[in-house]
Amino acid sequence: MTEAFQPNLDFTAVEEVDARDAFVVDLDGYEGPLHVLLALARTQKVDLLKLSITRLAEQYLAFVHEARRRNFSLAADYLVMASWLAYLKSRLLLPRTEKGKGDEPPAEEMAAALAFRLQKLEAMRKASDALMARPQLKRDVFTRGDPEATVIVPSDRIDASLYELMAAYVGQRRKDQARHYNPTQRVEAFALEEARDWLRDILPRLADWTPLERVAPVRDEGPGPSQASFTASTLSASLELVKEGAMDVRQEWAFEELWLKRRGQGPGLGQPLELTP
Amino acid sequence: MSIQFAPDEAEIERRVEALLFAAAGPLSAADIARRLPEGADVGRAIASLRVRYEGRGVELECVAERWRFRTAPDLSFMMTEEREEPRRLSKAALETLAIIAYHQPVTRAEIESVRGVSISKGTLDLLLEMGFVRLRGRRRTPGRPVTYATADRFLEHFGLASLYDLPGAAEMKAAGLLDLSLPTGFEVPDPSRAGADDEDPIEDGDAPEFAQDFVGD
Amino acid sequence: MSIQFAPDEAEIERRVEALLFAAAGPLSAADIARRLPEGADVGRAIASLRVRYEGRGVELECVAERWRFRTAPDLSFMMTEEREEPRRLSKAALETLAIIAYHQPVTRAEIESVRGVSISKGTLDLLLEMGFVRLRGRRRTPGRPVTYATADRFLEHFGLASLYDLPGAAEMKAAGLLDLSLPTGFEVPDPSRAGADDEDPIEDGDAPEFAQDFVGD
Repeated sequence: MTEAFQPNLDFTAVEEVDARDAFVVDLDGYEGPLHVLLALARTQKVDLLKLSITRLAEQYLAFVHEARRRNFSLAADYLVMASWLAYLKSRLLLPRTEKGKGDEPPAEEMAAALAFRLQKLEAMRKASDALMARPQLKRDVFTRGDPEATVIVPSDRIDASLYELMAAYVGQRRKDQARHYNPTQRVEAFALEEARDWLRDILPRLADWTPLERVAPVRDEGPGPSQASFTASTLSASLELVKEGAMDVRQEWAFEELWLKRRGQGPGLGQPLELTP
Repeated sequence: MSIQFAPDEAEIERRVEALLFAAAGPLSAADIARRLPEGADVGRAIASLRVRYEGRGVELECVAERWRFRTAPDLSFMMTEEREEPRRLSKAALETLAIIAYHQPVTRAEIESVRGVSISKGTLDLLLEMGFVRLRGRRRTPGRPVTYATADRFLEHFGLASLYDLPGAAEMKAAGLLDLSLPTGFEVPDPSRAGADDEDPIEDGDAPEFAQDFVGD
Repeated sequence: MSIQFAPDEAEIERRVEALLFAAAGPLSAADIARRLPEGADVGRAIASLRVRYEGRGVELECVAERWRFRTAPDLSFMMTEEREEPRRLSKAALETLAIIAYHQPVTRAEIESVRGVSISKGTLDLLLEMGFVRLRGRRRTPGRPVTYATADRFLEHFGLASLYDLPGAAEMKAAGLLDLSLPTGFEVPDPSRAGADDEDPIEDGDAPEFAQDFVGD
């Protein structure tokens, strides 16, 4: 078993590519930045603790760059890791006399810690491989297929786990809820067609930028769609009108107020909203 | 992991042994031969296994021209006389236990109202007898119903230091048992905070009533 | 049909053999001893059975500190009819299982910190549901997070006598790789922990928090 935990690994996918700076940009194969770093570290073919973090940082930054070039949408954590590595790299390159700010540990320590962390992840990788390589019940080894009719049940324990207890509880509560299920009134929505008609009626009056909430119908007392539904449907309808070229919509920032204006004359506040991510 | 060379007699015997052991029922010589390399002498392997197991605790037996292992007939007394009651919790028992654990102290009527069915007499008895559940007190409501709570054995069995450690909604969520489809107002009570202010302790003289509680109907 | 004379060693061995063959699951030495005359040396009988079956088609194996007969691993190629298609565990699930096995008891946050990503929904559920993993207790640290550990089923499935037999565990431990605390001053950003929405905070008032979590519209 010891052998399985020697530092030599075969990350064939990575090694086949060989080249120093080449790597497989296949995000599906990696679960997160740490997994990518581990795969990259393998290309250096040294003990993980003797890893060149500077080079690793370069490789990772190139990986992120390549991924973005190919239009992979990268999760934020990849970018956070990239900027942290860039920072660590720059600190490693600084002369040692330059002290880090405040109580920050020396860059070498941070680098060593990263190497150690990779080593830990690596150990777990190998551990899962080693486990899977063991003979498994009902795959490689089999217990008696036809135990005696008078079965001896191991009886010094009771078969019930906390998980089963929780599952039993939730199951009961669900059934209980289902028995008392009492459907609330159907939620009424402001129909999109209605919203479109409403907007077309109001359009001539939208010569100036007007906030969405002042454009949407206001809910009155009594039954009917909620205010949220009025607002949402009006927004949907307005986007259709934008598409038709009948109006413009803009927003300064995410979650800021939405402004509506009919297209054509009138003092504009700027370019229409660009609906690109 | 296929074997390239022709297996020798001893190897054939090993294989027949494994096949007979793992099979779900008795196997005929033909059944066995089909799973061995061509030309393997099944009869010989069986004969030699038979000798090997003779007088052991397990023997190779032939029924209707099929072969199977079975325990030696003279040891059958061990298989029956000392057989113990299996202690697997039935579904009903597990469910009842779960409700008592989370809602304690809880009356029988309350358990039944959550489960939507009445509890069979045996279920609570079993849990009491196993030491998972105990009588805790009497609710100060008409009829003064007995309340149930978990006992120490419950904590021991489930490896809990205290009731405070019983997994709550957050863990149920983490375990994938709860999801967003839950109706409003669903909450998991915290049994470690259950007060005793609306109940009286069980007294010695309660025994007859208790019997009534269980034996009733 | 009780035995009048004290059974000798060979007879004890026979009986242990029969019990283990007949059993539906692995038996502990205590399980076996309970069915034997007082004073019977179960350990010796097991050791001698183990030698007797060594290299045979069926072998005696210790899993989760219990004993069972099973077919020899090198004959797995023959057992096509008995083989059950195992549930495929994803790479993420396997890694999570390994972390739980080698670091237990371990919290969800600790698992995530080793892997550098948050545990995707479904991973822990699957392991819990398969019975490989169990909830073990709560860490006595702020937040009192739930800890996970492996269940006996895990050891039985992978044929491990105990947790000490996990492959490479001793070496990893010696190298400090199983230590959950990171070296001082270690500050790799951990984006997976940035958002709290994947965490399951555990507070006294589980219930209200839960309501917020799930019911919020």
